[in-house]
Amino acid sequence: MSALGNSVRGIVAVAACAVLIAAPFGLKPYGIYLLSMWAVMTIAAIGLNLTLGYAGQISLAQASFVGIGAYTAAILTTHGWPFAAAFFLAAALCLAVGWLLGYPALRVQHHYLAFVTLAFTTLVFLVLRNEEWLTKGIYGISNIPRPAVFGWSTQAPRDFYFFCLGVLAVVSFAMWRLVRSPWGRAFMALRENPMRASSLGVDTRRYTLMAFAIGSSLGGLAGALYAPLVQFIEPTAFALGLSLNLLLMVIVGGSGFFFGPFLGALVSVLLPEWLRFTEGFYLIIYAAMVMVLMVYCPAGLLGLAERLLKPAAEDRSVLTQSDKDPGA
Amino acid sequence: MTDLIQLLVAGLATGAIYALVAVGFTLLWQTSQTINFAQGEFVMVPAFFVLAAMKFGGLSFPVAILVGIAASVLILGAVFKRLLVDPMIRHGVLPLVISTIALALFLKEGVKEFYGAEAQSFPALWTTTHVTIAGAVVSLQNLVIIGVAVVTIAVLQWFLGRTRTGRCMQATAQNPALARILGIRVERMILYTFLINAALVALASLLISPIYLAKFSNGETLGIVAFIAAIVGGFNQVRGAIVGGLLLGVIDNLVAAYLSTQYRGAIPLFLLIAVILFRPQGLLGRAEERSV
Amino acid sequence: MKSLIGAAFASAISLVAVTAHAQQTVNMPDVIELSGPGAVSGTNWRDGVTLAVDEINAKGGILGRRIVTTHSDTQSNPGVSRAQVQKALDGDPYVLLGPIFSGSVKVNMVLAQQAEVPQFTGAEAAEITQTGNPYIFRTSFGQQASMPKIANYMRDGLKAKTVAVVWVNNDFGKGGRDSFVREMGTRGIKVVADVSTESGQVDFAADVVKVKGANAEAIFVYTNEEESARFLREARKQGIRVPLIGETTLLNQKVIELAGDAANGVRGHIGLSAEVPIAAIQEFKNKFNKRFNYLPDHNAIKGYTAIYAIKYVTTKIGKFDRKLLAKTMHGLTITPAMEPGILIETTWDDKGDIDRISFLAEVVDGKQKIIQNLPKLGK
Amino acid sequence: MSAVLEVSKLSKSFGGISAVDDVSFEVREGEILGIIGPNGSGKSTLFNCILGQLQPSSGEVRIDGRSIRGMRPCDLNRLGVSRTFQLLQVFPQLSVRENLILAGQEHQGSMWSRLLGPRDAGLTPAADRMIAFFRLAPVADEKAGGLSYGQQKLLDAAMAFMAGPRLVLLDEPAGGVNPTMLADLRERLRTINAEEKATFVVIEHNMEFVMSLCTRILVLAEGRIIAQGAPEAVRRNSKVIEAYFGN
Repeated sequence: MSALGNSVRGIVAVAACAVLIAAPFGLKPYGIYLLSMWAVMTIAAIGLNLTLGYAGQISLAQASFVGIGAYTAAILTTHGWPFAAAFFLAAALCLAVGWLLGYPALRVQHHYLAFVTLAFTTLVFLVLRNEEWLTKGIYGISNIPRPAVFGWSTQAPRDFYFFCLGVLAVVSFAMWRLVRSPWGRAFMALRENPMRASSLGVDTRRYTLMAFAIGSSLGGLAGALYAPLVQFIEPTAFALGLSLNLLLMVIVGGSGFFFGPFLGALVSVLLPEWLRFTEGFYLIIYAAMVMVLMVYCPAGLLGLAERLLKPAAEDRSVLTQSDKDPGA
Repeated sequence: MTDLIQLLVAGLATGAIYALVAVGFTLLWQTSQTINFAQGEFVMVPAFFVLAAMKFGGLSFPVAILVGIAASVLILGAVFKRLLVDPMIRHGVLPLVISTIALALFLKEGVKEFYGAEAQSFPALWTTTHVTIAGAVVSLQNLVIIGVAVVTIAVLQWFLGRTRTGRCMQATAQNPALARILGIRVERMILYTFLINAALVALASLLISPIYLAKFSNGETLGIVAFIAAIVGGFNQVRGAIVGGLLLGVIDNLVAAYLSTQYRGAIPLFLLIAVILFRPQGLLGRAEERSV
Repeated sequence: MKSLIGAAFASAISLVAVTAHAQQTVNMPDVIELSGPGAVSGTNWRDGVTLAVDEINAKGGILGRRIVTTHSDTQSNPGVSRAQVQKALDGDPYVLLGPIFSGSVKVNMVLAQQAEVPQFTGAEAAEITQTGNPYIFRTSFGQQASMPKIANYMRDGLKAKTVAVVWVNNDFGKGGRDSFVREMGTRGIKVVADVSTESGQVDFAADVVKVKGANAEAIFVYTNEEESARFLREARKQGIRVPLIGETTLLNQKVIELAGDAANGVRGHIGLSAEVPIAAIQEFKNKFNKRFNYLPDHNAIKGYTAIYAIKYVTTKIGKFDRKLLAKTMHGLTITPAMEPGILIETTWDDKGDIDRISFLAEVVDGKQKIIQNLPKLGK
Repeated sequence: MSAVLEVSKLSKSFGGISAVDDVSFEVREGEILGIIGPNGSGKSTLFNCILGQLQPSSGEVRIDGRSIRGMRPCDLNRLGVSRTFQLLQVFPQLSVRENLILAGQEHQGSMWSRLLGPRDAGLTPAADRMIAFFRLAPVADEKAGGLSYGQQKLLDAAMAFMAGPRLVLLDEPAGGVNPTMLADLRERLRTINAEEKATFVVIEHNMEFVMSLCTRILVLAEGRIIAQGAPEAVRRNSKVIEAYFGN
């Protein structure tokens, strides 16, 4: 990205942080709840953005990792486990499952991969719904406690919001480091030209699995926060709908752009609420807006921003690249 | 034994519907790499065109049907391509996937707002009498559906394989660049596939609505099942779609009856994964066409 | 991007400011399923509420205050419903209406309790009223109340020894199925087939084959209307002769309309339905149909009567006092004589469960016919 | 001098048609071997077998005496085998410098040190040296996708040398490069060969280029070696002329 782009991104980032910290003091619990939901969804979307945006592996399974994470946290904490343990176990579990889900990606790409992961999401939903002995089935798990962090109780909405924001900050920093490390470079190489990457010693196989594993574990973290945020979980919340929604966040925000998920989650979580004054029409209008947005900036909001910042460069969106590549 | 026949016929009937929806999906994919996540809603909408034509237009059922089909072909075919597909086609699959997801929501909510959430009963095209085959009671409806689907797809096969336009469309699907060089009007051919898809979903809509009833949420499961059918049968194969569709319909019933009702949805998914991983060209697909 | 973020937050802030407590109005927000799987029930509930609110406002409101009701959609998703309830509570409401999905209710009844706001829910799941929450009130039978009535009929009416259960695998169907199976157990009736179906399922061939294979003496069907209709058709087709028993969702007008003659002979328990031959309810049905031109289901009646119950109690205590409202509701009986809008005599017990007379009905040539009145449990 | 690359009795056939047929040869350290031959003579197939992109039907390929059977391209690359491509194969979204760092990074330290270590894996100096060497300085921070064809060709070559390879396979390096830049490229290759002790195998159609660059030339026709030796010798070999121009 150009220096101009960087500076603008910097300014926006700082402004956003200021708003995020100040906001809860001006908001009622409802607004704070929405912001917390935004933070949680952003974490999940950041994970998907790594898998899809940077490494170019389409996944419609992110919802099931949010689900696995949420259920791990809910089941353990309602059985008296400390939240921290549940939190990291959720991430670890998703890391492992994500790694396994990566194997199909070594055989197939693009829409085929999309459908394998889509199938996975639905299978996980069926298990969550039907294995009542473990998940309480369709009844869901209620009264999920909110954690106390080093003696600081996050029971109150604002406290829990800051807890989510804290996790988001840590995750963002880690991701920032990751995509800027040689790994991030290798992921992008994987996305843009796996064959060339391999001829340069990039172990495409391992990086593909890694992209799935890390992306999924972030989904798990998001889930582990979702459970105590809503304090009730049931299987339908983690069905295909959420996966598509997370995909929407990544694409709308700008796939392969670091700040894409933040923006995408903003659109997906806040825009519908914002449109509620239109009563019954809010979802219709929301859908229409998404379509228009995609028509006018297929590379997502940040893709548009980038284009506006340097009009010289013709549109060469990350997506076009990742999709035109022959793949495995 | 009678049970088995019962299950098979019912399964085939449901499967025939999946097939009709899957074929259109396959066509769109072949010619324009469009993965239409609104395909299910496309089946839900035409029924409401017909109902609206009767309710607000005061038309008789047969006329309303024609109006409905025309409206579908125009809106779900031409307009859909113009407004959504064309602007995004250059930008790869994903933006289009997102907008069709949004379109699905748009259609669902639209129908719900303007026609109501209630399931609407839809006049049947024929009497709902039952016939007995080898002890199994089978509704005429089911047989008609199977018949119509098979005939339609046979005709489509013939059209694509034997007529000039059809062959041009196939050429377009297999190698647009070359087709263009050969002087085929690629754009028009792509448009045709969208119109055909719209006609097919309209047909499916008319066939199922008397049984499924017209309801805004009807598309939700249908679309996904159609995808699965298309891929299982062979993504690059019109013929494959009907095999995939029928197979899924039957499997669903057999699983529900003999294995588990709670996991009836799981088996097709395992089938899907297995096919993609070990035979990505689909059961009927030809290996060299696999676009992996 | 900055501007977008700014705008979004501005809106978020403005959102929380809606329905501020004006002097001459009373805020009664409704959080309900208007999209997603619950849309049909939610729409009925919303229209029932709207009808009652408009009637009352036309007559000058409650204690001279106009009722202000905003309907917020939960998308049938507990996470969203929590947000909407939070929003409603931020507006300092007098009471909270809805939701219907017990999952959603479980999320937010705690919030309402903390805010000490009485909540009138359409949920029927048993556990709702068993947490000792003094602010939750049902608007229809809980499953723990309706299932025993069916169970008794199974034992005494049908003298069935074995029964097959067909249920829809969502939070409505599963809850009903579990309470029913429990009741069967206590009455020594054997459940020989336990068939779960998907909501939105169209092909019931397999399910009917299973049920047939079980040779039960009776079949209990607990699915939503469209699915019930499809099941009935398939059952008729495959020549099932044993009695088909169900709840309102198996034999209300909608099902009969959709299933045709296949519905004839179906019997079941009707807690509350637009078909019961009570003048007040028929009158309501016509009003509703005239206004929204479709036939109301039991959810419409739930919403309608909830509003009138609130009106009655508030007028009775003579002020807008949430705690007092909740206290008064417990153990209260409202008869049509006291408040015509209640349509049918209703009692709320100390847990917020309700008690009404209910009916056993049978579908006889396309019409629902009441074959027996079941007295209130309390009597 | 020991053999860096040994190809022995290598055959590869596709559905009965043999593209490479019982080919054996060695490349010694520091050599620049040119492989020429008419189209369809099996050059590329041979390349792909040596690079692990294709599994040979029979025969063996050894790098420094080590069989490469079952090795993936990335494993080979870590053994010091690198390549350039006939068609442009750079990473368009990455800057020139990033492309070069990528080309070197997988040879630096462990997986974990690459995650936790410095962003450039300490390769910026090396990359900049390479940039200077191939005269790419003006475009060092441009996205590779925006470069001219010739520049991308240079970048492609530069990437192949980033990791200080033992053996470099160049697939038509001269293809589509203008004469001045070509001379330039030849000089660069010579220098690297001399300074880095790198061994080259070159597939090329441009006779001038091959003859002037290579120390030894190997001629393929219909999958077989029909001649090999010093450029001059090969130039005069009648079999070669026949193979190219028929009789």
